Amino acid sequence: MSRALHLVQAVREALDLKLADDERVVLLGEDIGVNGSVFRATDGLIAKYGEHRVIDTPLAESGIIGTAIGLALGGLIPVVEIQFLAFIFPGLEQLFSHAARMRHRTRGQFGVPMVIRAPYGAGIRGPELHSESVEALFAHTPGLKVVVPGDPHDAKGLLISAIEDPDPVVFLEPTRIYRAFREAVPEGLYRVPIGKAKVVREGEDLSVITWGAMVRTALRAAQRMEQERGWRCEVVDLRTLHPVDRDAILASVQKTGRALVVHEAHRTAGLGAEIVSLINEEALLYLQAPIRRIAGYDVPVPMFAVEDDYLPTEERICRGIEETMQF
Amino acid sequence: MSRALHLVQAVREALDLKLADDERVVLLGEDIGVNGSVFRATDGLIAKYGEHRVIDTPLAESGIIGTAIGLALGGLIPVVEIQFLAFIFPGLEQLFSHAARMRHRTRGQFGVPMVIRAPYGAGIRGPELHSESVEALFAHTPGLKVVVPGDPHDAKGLLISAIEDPDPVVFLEPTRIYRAFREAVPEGLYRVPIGKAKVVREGEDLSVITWGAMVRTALRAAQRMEQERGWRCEVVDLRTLHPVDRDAILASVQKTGRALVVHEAHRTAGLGAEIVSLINEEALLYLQAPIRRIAGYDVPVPMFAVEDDYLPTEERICRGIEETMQF
Amino acid sequence: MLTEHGRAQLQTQMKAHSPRLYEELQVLRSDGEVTGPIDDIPPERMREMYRWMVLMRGFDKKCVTWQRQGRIGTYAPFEGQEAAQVGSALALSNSDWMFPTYRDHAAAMVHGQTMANVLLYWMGRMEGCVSPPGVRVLPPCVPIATHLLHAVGLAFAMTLRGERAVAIAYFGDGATSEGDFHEALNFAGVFRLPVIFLCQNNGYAISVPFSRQSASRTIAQRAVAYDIPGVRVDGNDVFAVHRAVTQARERAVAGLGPTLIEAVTFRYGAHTTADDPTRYRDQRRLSEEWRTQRDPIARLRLYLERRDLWSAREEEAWQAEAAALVEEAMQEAMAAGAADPLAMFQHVYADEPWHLAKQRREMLESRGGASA
Amino acid sequence: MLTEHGRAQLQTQMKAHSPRLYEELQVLRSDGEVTGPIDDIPPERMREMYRWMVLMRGFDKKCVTWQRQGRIGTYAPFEGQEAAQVGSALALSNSDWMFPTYRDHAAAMVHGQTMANVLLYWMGRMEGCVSPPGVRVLPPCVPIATHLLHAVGLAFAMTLRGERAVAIAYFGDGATSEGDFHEALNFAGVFRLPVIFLCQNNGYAISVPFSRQSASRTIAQRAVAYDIPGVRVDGNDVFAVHRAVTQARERAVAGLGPTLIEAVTFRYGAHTTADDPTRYRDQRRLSEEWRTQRDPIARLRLYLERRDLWSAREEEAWQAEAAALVEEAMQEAMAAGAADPLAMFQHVYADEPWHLAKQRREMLESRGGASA
Ligand SMILES: Cc1ncc(C[n+]2csc(CCOP(=O)(O)OP(=O)(O)O)c2C)c(N)n1
Ligand SMILES: Cc1ncc(C[n+]2csc(CCOP(=O)(O)OP(=O)(O)O)c2C)c(N)n1
Ligand SMILES: [Mg+2]
Ligand SMILES: [Mg+2]
Repeated sequence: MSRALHLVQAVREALDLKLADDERVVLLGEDIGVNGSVFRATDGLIAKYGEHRVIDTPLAESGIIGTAIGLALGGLIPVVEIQFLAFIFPGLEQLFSHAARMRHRTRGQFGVPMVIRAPYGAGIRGPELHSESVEALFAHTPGLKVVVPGDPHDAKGLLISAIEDPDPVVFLEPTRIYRAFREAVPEGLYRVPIGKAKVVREGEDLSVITWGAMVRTALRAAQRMEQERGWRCEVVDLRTLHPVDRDAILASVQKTGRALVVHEAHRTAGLGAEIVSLINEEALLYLQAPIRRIAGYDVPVPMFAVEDDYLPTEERICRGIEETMQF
Repeated sequence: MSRALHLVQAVREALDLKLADDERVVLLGEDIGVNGSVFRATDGLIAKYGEHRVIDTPLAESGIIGTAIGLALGGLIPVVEIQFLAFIFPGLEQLFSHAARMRHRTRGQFGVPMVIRAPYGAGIRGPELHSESVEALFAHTPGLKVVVPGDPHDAKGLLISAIEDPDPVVFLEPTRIYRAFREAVPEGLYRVPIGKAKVVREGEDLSVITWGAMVRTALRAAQRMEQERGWRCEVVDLRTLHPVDRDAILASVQKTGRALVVHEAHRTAGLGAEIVSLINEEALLYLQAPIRRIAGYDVPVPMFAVEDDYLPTEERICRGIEETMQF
Repeated sequence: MLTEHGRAQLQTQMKAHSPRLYEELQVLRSDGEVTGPIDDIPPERMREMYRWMVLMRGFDKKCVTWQRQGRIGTYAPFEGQEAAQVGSALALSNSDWMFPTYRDHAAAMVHGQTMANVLLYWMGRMEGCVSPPGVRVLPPCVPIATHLLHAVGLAFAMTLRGERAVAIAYFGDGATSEGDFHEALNFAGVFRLPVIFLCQNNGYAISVPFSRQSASRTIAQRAVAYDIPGVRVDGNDVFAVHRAVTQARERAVAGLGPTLIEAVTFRYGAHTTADDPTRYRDQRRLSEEWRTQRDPIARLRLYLERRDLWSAREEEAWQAEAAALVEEAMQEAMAAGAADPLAMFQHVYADEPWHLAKQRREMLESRGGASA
Repeated sequence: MLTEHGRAQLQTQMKAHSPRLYEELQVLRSDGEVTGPIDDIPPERMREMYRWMVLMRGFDKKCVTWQRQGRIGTYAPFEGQEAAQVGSALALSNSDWMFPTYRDHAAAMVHGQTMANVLLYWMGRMEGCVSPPGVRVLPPCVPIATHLLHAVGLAFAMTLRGERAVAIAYFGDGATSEGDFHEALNFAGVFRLPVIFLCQNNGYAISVPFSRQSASRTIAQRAVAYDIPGVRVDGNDVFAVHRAVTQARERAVAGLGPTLIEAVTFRYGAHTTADDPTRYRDQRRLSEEWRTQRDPIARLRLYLERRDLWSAREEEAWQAEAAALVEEAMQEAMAAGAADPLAMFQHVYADEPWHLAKQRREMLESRGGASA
């Protein structure tokens, strides 16, 4: 059985089911208890599982992540909510210096199974620092996994996988598509595997590699290019940003010979560069054109009056496709 | 007049000269006063300029960077020392959310002219977390500049430029070459421009693009390849990691048609990926082989018993050159 | 199990914390009666306080309406906290530097920020972060507690240069849980800097009540950890707030270092217009209680009225004036026209590097403009 | 200028902090005389304390020598701090979790970490981070103050599961300036967790003296900020430390929450073997003073001797035993053989992802091995 759910509802359902399924799972974060989190991702869970499973914490992100590490060392499975991604910055030391390194330095003696969920990305007219997209920071940190769902179905299945993963997973939830559309989501527990990309649109002419809220924008651009130009673009939703699904990326590019990477994070040293490099290293001879990156500009994410201009638009993606096709 | 100085002495001299030259310059950090900093980079400066110019702070990196932002807003030019690069993690929020964004959000009303110096990198048998190389984090942050000197001459000239720069500069000092060799360093104030790379070895067959302590390793590999194979590798010391010297990179690669990027940071989402992508985008047709990245492995920098195996070695660089030349 | 000795020792320790630290200083009672010295505030100043509070409340209410109408974006209201903000800001000198949060626009405007800029800010315009020439107000700080350190640094700069002024940082009760709060107070204490840490304890950090936020009964007592003075005042008592800040300022400019002030108050409304307070508190009852029993404006009116410093006619004029000023500010903000997307490429650095020039051209082209 | 009123108020406030909080609890004086109750420590326990301290000092001195000889890397000595570490660790139960820093290997070894592992750690070997099965000791924490939060989380986990044990975090005076210190104490207070925060105030954070580190006269008084008990003890008095930790532990397992303990002590030597203390303090004089007037081992010997619990012959035997154990540990560490570089690819994740498998093969090939 499945019902049409928003992405944020799918997230909530995954949390609900894992709280019921595994008593080691605890949630912690700011305003996740009685308030049900600012986006309602934990709505009703405190009533159902009590304040020992759904823990409202003081306002201190290093405190939250550090405490979660201790909880994990103590045999629990903490699922942390950071209210908006940029507010993870005060907790980066805990993440980089401890969560990511504990298993390695203790030679497997202590793992830190935990999930850090954070709403992220621009496009919802949020205040300053409510729209950042800094996934590259985590992908550059060995020991972390980075997951971004692009639709409600994957949100639920990936989050369940993340909670069951023995290693720390940074789970980024694109606010722009929290309630942008509904999709059929199966009831009950199911897993979408970490490390596997998904081809959301098949095509032979060009591969658009993207994730998160950009998947929808890329799909629209691909449709338009097919209508206007007859080019069939494949759209790959990466879903796991680290470690990436090398095989899926290479398979697509070897088929199409052309690629475009689309992400809303800043372009320079963004994750797009890693994907370009991977293709360069492993499939250079298949390439018929340079791989362009359509990304957020290298400016601080501006305040919301112009955030839509900061974000990659359908227009920009189409231009990128045209340039790549006509190279 | 110039004397042979170690890199760390060149750093100290730049600080000394700017303290004398501009009374707005103040240094702050842990153990930089009476102790002269753990690597002696500020040796004797408190005696010369007093504790109002050379400020020993409490042990709190967010405190240090946040205070420095306030000092800069108040018209001073703070030069912060972070004792080892990984200890900047607790201060990343101040750097990312404020230092990097202040000019932009206030539309130029408030700049934050400051320098954050940090010894970095592996190879000196340091304890855990004394050997990280996370320059990519800063390069991904609009509003920051990132500078890494590869030799004593540049260390002095670049640091002077950084202190005179109106924007926040992250200035990374490779500990491995702090005292590895001496080089002629001119007396007095001089500038090495930020944003300009340096060709440290000319060649026609392949471009090795690198920075910091890896410049020396790359040079040795290039020499060996010339001796053993007769290949002439050009070695480009990037010096500024953000914004990179696009023209220098492209000029070299357009000449050689082959490139290798060498850095000691982790490979995935490291800055090497950005350089590969830049070349891919702007000079793909010149390429005769994929650009390989010889980088630190994607593992937490291990403890020192095996750190030399973590770092790119002359051996690994030579293999990379061979594979690229024989592609 | 606790040993006998252990229990006794613990009790002594708990008592050792002076009750003084938990006392809430009050001058102006809710019924308009005065219970402490107020000689330092001349009558004209009191009327000024009143007018400012009336204006600020008018502004705040209007913003909530405008947000509903979609004329501005998500907005953080401060209704109920006017005394804390106006009373403190009026105790400052022009040479003092102010570091407000997203909820402190009343304080910012008293200190010289324009109403139009505040509106622009909430319209998602970067222009709203700018303050008029000579006005020492930093833009609203969003990441909690981080700006306390900026105030510390600015106070440090003034000290190093021999300027006699202070830096004041505004923040909430939730902010006292962040590490930066601790680091800031410690730095200010170690270097004896002229900083005023002004906490508006409105009892909630979004949904989290103070009892859950903090392990301490008060915020003022946290000053003990730094051997600096901590003061707890009735934050809805504009005289008490004004006096606490005046005294803290005196100490600061006299070189005696920082002060932590806890102003106990309450926000009548939601955390922001995106928040629904009924989810986490008995909003109607609490809000009504504070409004009717502890309102900062009402009590000052009672006081002024009894001393013939207030009249219904004046009130009407002031209310009208407030409405006009607020409307005018909106006109001014709207006059800024549509936001220019290309402006996002400005001021990333003092000079534009090659990659931004290139990206700027890309935007221009993708918008159908000519390459510049 | 400060008004009359302002000055008076300030003075009252400063006095309000109870002097009790600044008192240093002591049981065993430097001259070996006892000034407080010690009934809780049986004679055999006292001799055990002594033997541990002798062993630890022997280990520490040997490590400094080995570092000079290049047999181990940079090393952080704890000589002078034996009572704080041994006294506290002996007050714990096996079920308690310990979170040490880079200077707390004495505490770690008392709690069950092996000497060989400690040596491996300082030889730059990741194996040194592992503790024997069942031993609840985390690896040394390098980034200052971060592990206080891990202790909080572990205590939280125990509380949630109904386990009756504590988590203890060791840290230095410098650590109390970091934001994580504050966040940890606040969390522990809010959730009333069974955590012992054990600060060894050795007066210096590398070169920075405590007076410059902190705005407060003591560390214990910082407990006031969280309404939790704070205790200041003579950290070179093994009885006092033991008692403070025992009581804190009792409170914790009784569900009464965390305790902050400040153990005042001194490191005789350098911060690490890479440090030169003569640069920042009168090292010879200070070190001599503490050694001759406040040594933790000497005073316990005096006490034991007077009660016939010590003899020169036994001392000799213990010293010899210590030397042998330390030498044995080095043999054991050396038996680990050369470090395997390929091991760095293990345990990055529970399962090896494709990119690490590939990088591992690259390393193997570049070392001339066959691809695996
Ligand atoms: C570092 C950080 N974490 C989380 C947030 C999200 N957030 C915004 S306001 C707020 C509550 C602040 O409460 P308080 O300090 O009491 O101030 P108030 O809003 O009550 O004025 C939170 C959690 C943030 N802005 N910054
Ligand atoms: C976050 C962080 N900043 C800086 C350092 C470098 N560092 C190592 S030990 C030390 C001093 C610590 O002093 P204290 O807490 O008093 O402990 P002690 O060494 O005296 O035992 C410093 C600054 C670090 N390890 N971590
Ligand atoms: Mg509040
Ligand atoms: Mg110390």
